[in-house]
Amino acid sequence: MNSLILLLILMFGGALFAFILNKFVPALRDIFVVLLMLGVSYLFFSTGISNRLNFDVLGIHMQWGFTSASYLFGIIVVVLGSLALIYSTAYMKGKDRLGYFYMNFLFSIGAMLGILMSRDLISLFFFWEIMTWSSYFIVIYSGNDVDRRGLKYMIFSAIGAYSMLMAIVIVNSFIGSFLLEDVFASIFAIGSGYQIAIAILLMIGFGVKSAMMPLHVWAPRAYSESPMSYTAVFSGALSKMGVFGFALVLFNLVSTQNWLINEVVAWLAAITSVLATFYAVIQSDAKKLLAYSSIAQIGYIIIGLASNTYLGVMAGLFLAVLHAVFKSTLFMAVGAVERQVGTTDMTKISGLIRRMPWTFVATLISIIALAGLPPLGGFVGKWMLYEALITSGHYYLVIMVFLSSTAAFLYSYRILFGMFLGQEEPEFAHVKEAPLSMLIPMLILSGISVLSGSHPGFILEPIQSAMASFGFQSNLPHESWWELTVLFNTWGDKVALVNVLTSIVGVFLIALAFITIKGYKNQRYVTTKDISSSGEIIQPEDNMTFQIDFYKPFERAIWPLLKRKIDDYYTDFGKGLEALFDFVRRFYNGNGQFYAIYVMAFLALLLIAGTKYFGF
Amino acid sequence: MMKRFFIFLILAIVGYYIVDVVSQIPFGENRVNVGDYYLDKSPSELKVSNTVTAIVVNYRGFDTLGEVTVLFLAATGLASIMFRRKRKGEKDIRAKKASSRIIQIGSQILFPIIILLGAYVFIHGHLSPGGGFQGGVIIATASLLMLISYRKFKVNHSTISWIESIAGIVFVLLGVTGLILGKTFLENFLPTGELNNLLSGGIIGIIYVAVGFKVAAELTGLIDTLLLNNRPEANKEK
Amino acid sequence: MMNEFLMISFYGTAIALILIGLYATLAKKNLLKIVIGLSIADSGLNLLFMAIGYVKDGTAPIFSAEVVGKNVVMVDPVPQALVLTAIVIGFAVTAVALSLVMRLYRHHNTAAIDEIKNLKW
Amino acid sequence: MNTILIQILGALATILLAFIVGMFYGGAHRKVIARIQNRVGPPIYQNFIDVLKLYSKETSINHGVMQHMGPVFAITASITSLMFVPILTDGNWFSNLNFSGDLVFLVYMMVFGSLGMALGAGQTGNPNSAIGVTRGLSQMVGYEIPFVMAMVALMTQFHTTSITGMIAVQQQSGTWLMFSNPFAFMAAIMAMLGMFSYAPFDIVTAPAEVSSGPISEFGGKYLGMMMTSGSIFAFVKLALFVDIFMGGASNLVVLVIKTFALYMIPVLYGVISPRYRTEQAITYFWKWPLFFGFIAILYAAF
Amino acid sequence: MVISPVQYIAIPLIAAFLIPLFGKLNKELVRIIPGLVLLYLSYISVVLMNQVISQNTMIVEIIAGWRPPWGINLVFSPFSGFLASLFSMLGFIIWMYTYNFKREVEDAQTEKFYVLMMMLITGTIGIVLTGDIFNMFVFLEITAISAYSLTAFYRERDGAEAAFKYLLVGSFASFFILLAIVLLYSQVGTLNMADIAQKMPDVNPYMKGVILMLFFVGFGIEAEMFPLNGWAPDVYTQAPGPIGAIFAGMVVKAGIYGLVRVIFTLFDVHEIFPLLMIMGVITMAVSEVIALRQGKLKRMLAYSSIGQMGLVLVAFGIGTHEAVFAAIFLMFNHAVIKSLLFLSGTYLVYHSKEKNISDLDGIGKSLPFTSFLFALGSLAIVGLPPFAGFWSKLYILMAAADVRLIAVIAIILAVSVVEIVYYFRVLHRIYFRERISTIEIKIPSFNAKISMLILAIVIIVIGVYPDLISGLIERAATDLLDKQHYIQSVLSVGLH
Repeated sequence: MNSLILLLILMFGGALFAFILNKFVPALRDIFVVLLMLGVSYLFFSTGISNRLNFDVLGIHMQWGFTSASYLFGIIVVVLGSLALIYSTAYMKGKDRLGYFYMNFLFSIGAMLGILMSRDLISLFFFWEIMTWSSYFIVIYSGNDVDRRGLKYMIFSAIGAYSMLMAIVIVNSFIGSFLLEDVFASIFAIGSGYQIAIAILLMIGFGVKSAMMPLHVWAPRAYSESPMSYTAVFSGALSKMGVFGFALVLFNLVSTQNWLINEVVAWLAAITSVLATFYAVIQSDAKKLLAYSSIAQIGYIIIGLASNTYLGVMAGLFLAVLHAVFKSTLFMAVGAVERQVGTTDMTKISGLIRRMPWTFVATLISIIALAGLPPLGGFVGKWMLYEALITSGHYYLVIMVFLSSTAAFLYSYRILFGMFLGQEEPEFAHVKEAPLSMLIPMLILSGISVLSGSHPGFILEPIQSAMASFGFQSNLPHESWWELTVLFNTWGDKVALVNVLTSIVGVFLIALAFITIKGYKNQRYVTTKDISSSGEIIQPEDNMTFQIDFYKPFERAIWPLLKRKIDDYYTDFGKGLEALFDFVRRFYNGNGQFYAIYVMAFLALLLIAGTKYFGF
Repeated sequence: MMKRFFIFLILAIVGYYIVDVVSQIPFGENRVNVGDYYLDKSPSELKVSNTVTAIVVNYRGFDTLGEVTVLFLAATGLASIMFRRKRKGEKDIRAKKASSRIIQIGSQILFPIIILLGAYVFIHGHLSPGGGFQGGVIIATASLLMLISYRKFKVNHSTISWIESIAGIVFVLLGVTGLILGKTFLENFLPTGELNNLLSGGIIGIIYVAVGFKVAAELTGLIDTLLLNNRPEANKEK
Repeated sequence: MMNEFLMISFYGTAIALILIGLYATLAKKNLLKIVIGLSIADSGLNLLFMAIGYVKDGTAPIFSAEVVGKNVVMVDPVPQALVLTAIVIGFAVTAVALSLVMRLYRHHNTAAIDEIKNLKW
Repeated sequence: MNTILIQILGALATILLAFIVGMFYGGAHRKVIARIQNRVGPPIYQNFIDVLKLYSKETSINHGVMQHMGPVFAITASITSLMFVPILTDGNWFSNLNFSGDLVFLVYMMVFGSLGMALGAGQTGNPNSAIGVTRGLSQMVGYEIPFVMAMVALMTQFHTTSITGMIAVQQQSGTWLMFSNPFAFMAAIMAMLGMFSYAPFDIVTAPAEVSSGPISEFGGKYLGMMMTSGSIFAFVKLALFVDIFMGGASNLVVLVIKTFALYMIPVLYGVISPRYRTEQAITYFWKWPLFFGFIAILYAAF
Repeated sequence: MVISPVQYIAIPLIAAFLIPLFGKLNKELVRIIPGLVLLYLSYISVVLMNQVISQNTMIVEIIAGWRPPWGINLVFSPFSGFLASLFSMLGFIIWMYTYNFKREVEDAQTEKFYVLMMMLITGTIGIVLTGDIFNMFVFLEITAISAYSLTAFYRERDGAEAAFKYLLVGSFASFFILLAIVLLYSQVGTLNMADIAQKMPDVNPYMKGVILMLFFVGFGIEAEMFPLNGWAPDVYTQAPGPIGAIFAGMVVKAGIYGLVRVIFTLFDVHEIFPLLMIMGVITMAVSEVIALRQGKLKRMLAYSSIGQMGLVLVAFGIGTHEAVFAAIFLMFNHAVIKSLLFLSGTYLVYHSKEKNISDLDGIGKSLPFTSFLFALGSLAIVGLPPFAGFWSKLYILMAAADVRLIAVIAIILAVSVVEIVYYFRVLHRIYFRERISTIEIKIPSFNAKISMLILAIVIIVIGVYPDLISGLIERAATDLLDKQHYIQSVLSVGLH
């Protein structure tokens, strides 16, 4: 059997089996899902990209197989999927409806692999929808406020998916084939109006999943209220499917004459990243904060792709990979806090650093990567992005990105401070470090973040081959991945990552030694209640925690932007629609005679119209 | 008022078109159609003098089977719609008070005659105007007469359903027999006899007799059901 | 002349019946009247069909002993057969309708159709 | 082998230079303000005394490992930034690592320090520290944007993102960039006012109210390190501005003159201005500086 | 006895007449006989379908020995045969569901219920099989009368009201159809559909137009076209649950069959296609929109069903081969899926008086199996892969795209979003609310579970492997569009 089919059968069959297993032998469930996922990962890595599978369904020719581009995203999916499943064995312990959870979890991972292996639009859409509803079922897993939150996700996904479907059928009507290669080959032969319409419709579809403004309103709550072990995949891998789709559209379906599309997409993404960052800054729930942050980060990725330059695309893809890594670490860390403490509301928790040190380390590393500070991987991506934008003349775009990523420092600090730093309140004294099966995935992912900062080659190598499939030929000196440490922009300016790392680490170690060697042993720890307070003595019950209205001044400064959320417009629109629908409903007024009159009136109309217009 | 005017308007439009269309149909002309074939074949091949009967029972016998079914369903449906749990000690009462003596005796006299007439009509359906439906309806009027004359005239629903079922089964089985004999459904498999003879037309006569019984039984049952439930005190039921 | 008179009277009556029936069905409030209207419209239709099947100077399509062998004009038998079916069907529908009217009357204590509106929207 | 040794020596010399110059400028700052306010003020070398005193102190308490690491982060950031800024245009002595990083990198590296300091401040649990940090970060969002706009304008104008590249441009054309693109210079200078966090943008430390903001819980070596880091940073910023806008410096004397001239701008501006609240500061930076930056980019691009 | 299409009619009729007799022998026989009959019909469906497909012909059966156009004939073509098979198999599944349904109803009523139910199914099969236009009318009436009676079956509901509305509008339908037949007969002098089709070009266009409009309205009522469908939601709501499934699965389909047979085969006027499509779009949009605002489960399902029928009309209105294929596929899918929804939904609101959606709160815990199947049906009906509904929707869209009906595509998709909203709202209530209502819960009987499970399996299997059935549908579409072949096959039968 073809390993592609085997892959899907394993995933989907395994998902169903997990559901059944949970009914009868719940003890084996966790082991089963983890082993299944590891097996699938193995299968995935052994599949390779040359494998092609052709078949016909309903007279539609379909093709499956990985390309180097989809393989790159596939790596994200399987790695994150495996780690998140390992994580969730501990995270989900003791919750109910686990069969339901794992089934949909595996379904969505399977569907993502399906999307990636689709070489035709129909199977792409097919798996896309499976991914949508399976993720939707996990989004509503927690069960509170399902009607608003879940529906919002579903409505927007449906709008996206259906505009995609519309584009797909229109493409087919012109080209007569759903195969991606055929579509790519002949898309520019069709009228440019349709061409643009198709691109826009497809991008609406992918834009919803990647939570681009103004289609993002589902995302914050969907991300924040799913179980964190899934959100790690959701934000890390699932939203990348939208990115993958954007890549397909931007590089293959938008002709270079239509530079305006690229421009518009990039600006939308930029606005997304700025606004989402601002929203993130004013959140006080760690999960929501990260959710908005995800939206913002995907904005960067899409800006990179839309810049349509070699460096920009590379930056976009690199950030996509890296975002998957650090954002899922962060979600996992927040999940760990949630599990150990019971809440992620940062106005309620503080000072966990000494209780959960390893979680803090993972968070810190990921935050540094997220903020794009050297010497971690985030910086590499950001640097490439900026250079790409500057050298390709997107001056104002780069300002937007800068604004967004500078403001990102605010929430980066917020999340570190909110959960781990600050006053160590006695109520958290009993909190313990998260179990090992939760820590290990986080630390592994943190390790990737660290390594990618100085030796990004192991990510850039697959990205380069992916880009080759998009038509971007590599201009980096081709060496082994560990030698790929110096990045150039098109003007020849460079950054030498190893030098950066050496200098930072060197100075850091010297300074640390300087401050530590003499006297650190004699230092003693004092509680955070013992602080300078203008002479007053702080009692244990005094609230010295500063968490509420953390960034109030900033909030005041950006007030005009927050006055009315995009969400509200949708709500108003929905309400208007419902009123209209209620009006339509009055047509069926309950009186049977009226129905008969409708019939006669319709007949009369038809007779008039029929003789007048239908040419009888 | 608005509504009424609107209805007038609609009916005027529809009426205009119906008139317009119908007036284009030439009246009284002999058009070439399937009817000619029936007029041609019915006396010669089927030996049935009443062509309408030949059409109803043979050429378009399938319609008639459907028609019988419709009646059967109407009876069944009606019974199901009117079905009501009987209260304890409740008796079947149809009219508030008994009819006058004159009516009672008159009905008694007329009853057998009407039944006889009905039977004649459906037995001679293939020879003269009339047939199973007509005969059946005539017989049903006889029972209607009795039902309105006598307070306690009882229609035995069990008998009626026996008659109904057997007559219906006879009809279908006659059709299926044709099928079994290698012909088509409802095809005549009996000798056709002589034109204008009582024993002519093959299965047509038998079918019409069955139809007659069936219609009579169904209509009787139908009327009875409607009357049975039409009691003033039943109105209070909610 | 005679033929035209017949045509106008047959067709006219039939269409008039149809329209009267339809009007009653659409405009009358009483359930029973509505049912009656349906019946009238049906009758009009049946009459129309019969009229369409008429052949000038035709006799009934029965080959009785007097007719056999002679060259007589007969009316089209098909409409007659079909009308027979249509009548029976109309009867059946009327019966069901009446039973429904009875049940509605019992349930709602009214026979006005615009007051029976439990099901709407 | 030899080059590495020279480089390390050079680096050390740079650090020393930055430290000394930064410290003196700090003293000069205090002196200038005192003179304007008609006070005598501390001696110009007062900061040296302070630092020496702090370093010689023994720290006996901390609130956790991040408080320990915070100053280290800060000084790492400042020294590393310094490493990537060309101090003198000629000679190999102070070039350090500037070939391996460019302006974008430098901008990020400079943020690193404030984040480290913020982490350290956070661990102490003092609400004043956290308040200071939030103010500082918020304000940073304000001034960073016009600054970056100025940088982008220059980068696009001269098609280089490296500092050495910019110096080379100035040397070739003979005009300073502050004249080639005055709008960018305006934007950058106004942003620089914020960068130094002197009055009127000193709400971060808000000396009068919140007991010195982020560093309120630090003492001893920690505070000394913070001060060192601050001094070096001041020098880094000044050197950077000199490199970019004022054609760099061919020897130390020119460097000192140029940097001191530049340094006096925020100092003097602060003396004459009342303090802004945080949101006022942000909106200040997002008005005129942003406008200048905008124009600068337009000017550069077309 | 050779298996022939007439058995579709004859066998149930015998059974229907026999049931009252057997009812006197044994009460259980009343319940079992319809099942046996429908099982037999399913069996002959398989045999006949196999014959039709493998020999690439259509079976034309003469009744009463007179070949067309003089006698009545049954046409088991790929299209009508497909629908007849669908109806009989679905009928069997629904019978299985009803077997233990409402045991507390009196025996006398049970007997009538089963007779009427079986005849309802037979009527719909008759409509699709017959080759004679007047015969179709008769079968329509059989269907209608059983439907009226079944709608008013429960005394404690407002069934009579719904039935009366249905009867009123339904009488208009039969009136118009009969009028159309009368006028048609006056023009072509025949009632056989193939013969009519052959002679149709000679009819003057004005006459043709009026007749077609009458047919359009008449069958439009049965097909639940927009301004004509006032009766439909009430009927779906008030009829017993499984009967609702039959309505959605078969009766409407038969109405649509009549409509398209008349339009495609009898008249073959392409000018009507836009009208069909516009009406379909309006029907779909209006009813889905209303469904969104429903508070009652069955009424919501009813409007949803009407909406889907609108979609079918759209597809037929596009009129290309691909579109017809899609339409038939959708008819199949809708029959299966909506039946599943009605069957499972019935148990979800079994004892609820008002059948409010709010009564479903938290029922997922009490009725896990039924709720699950309902959820599955909901996912399928809105066209989410990998369920059956997806492919038909896809094909409709493809067909619409091929003729560049972009606006229609947009409307269909927008309406699908609405559909998603209201179905998912119900699912939310089922699974994510706390149960507060005190209404007693009825656990489905074993046979009901099996029947629902079969439907669910069909949905999934067709969804994953649509080619299982696409061959049949492909042939059916070809058959519907190939008017000449139909005429030839029917009129040449029995010539030698």
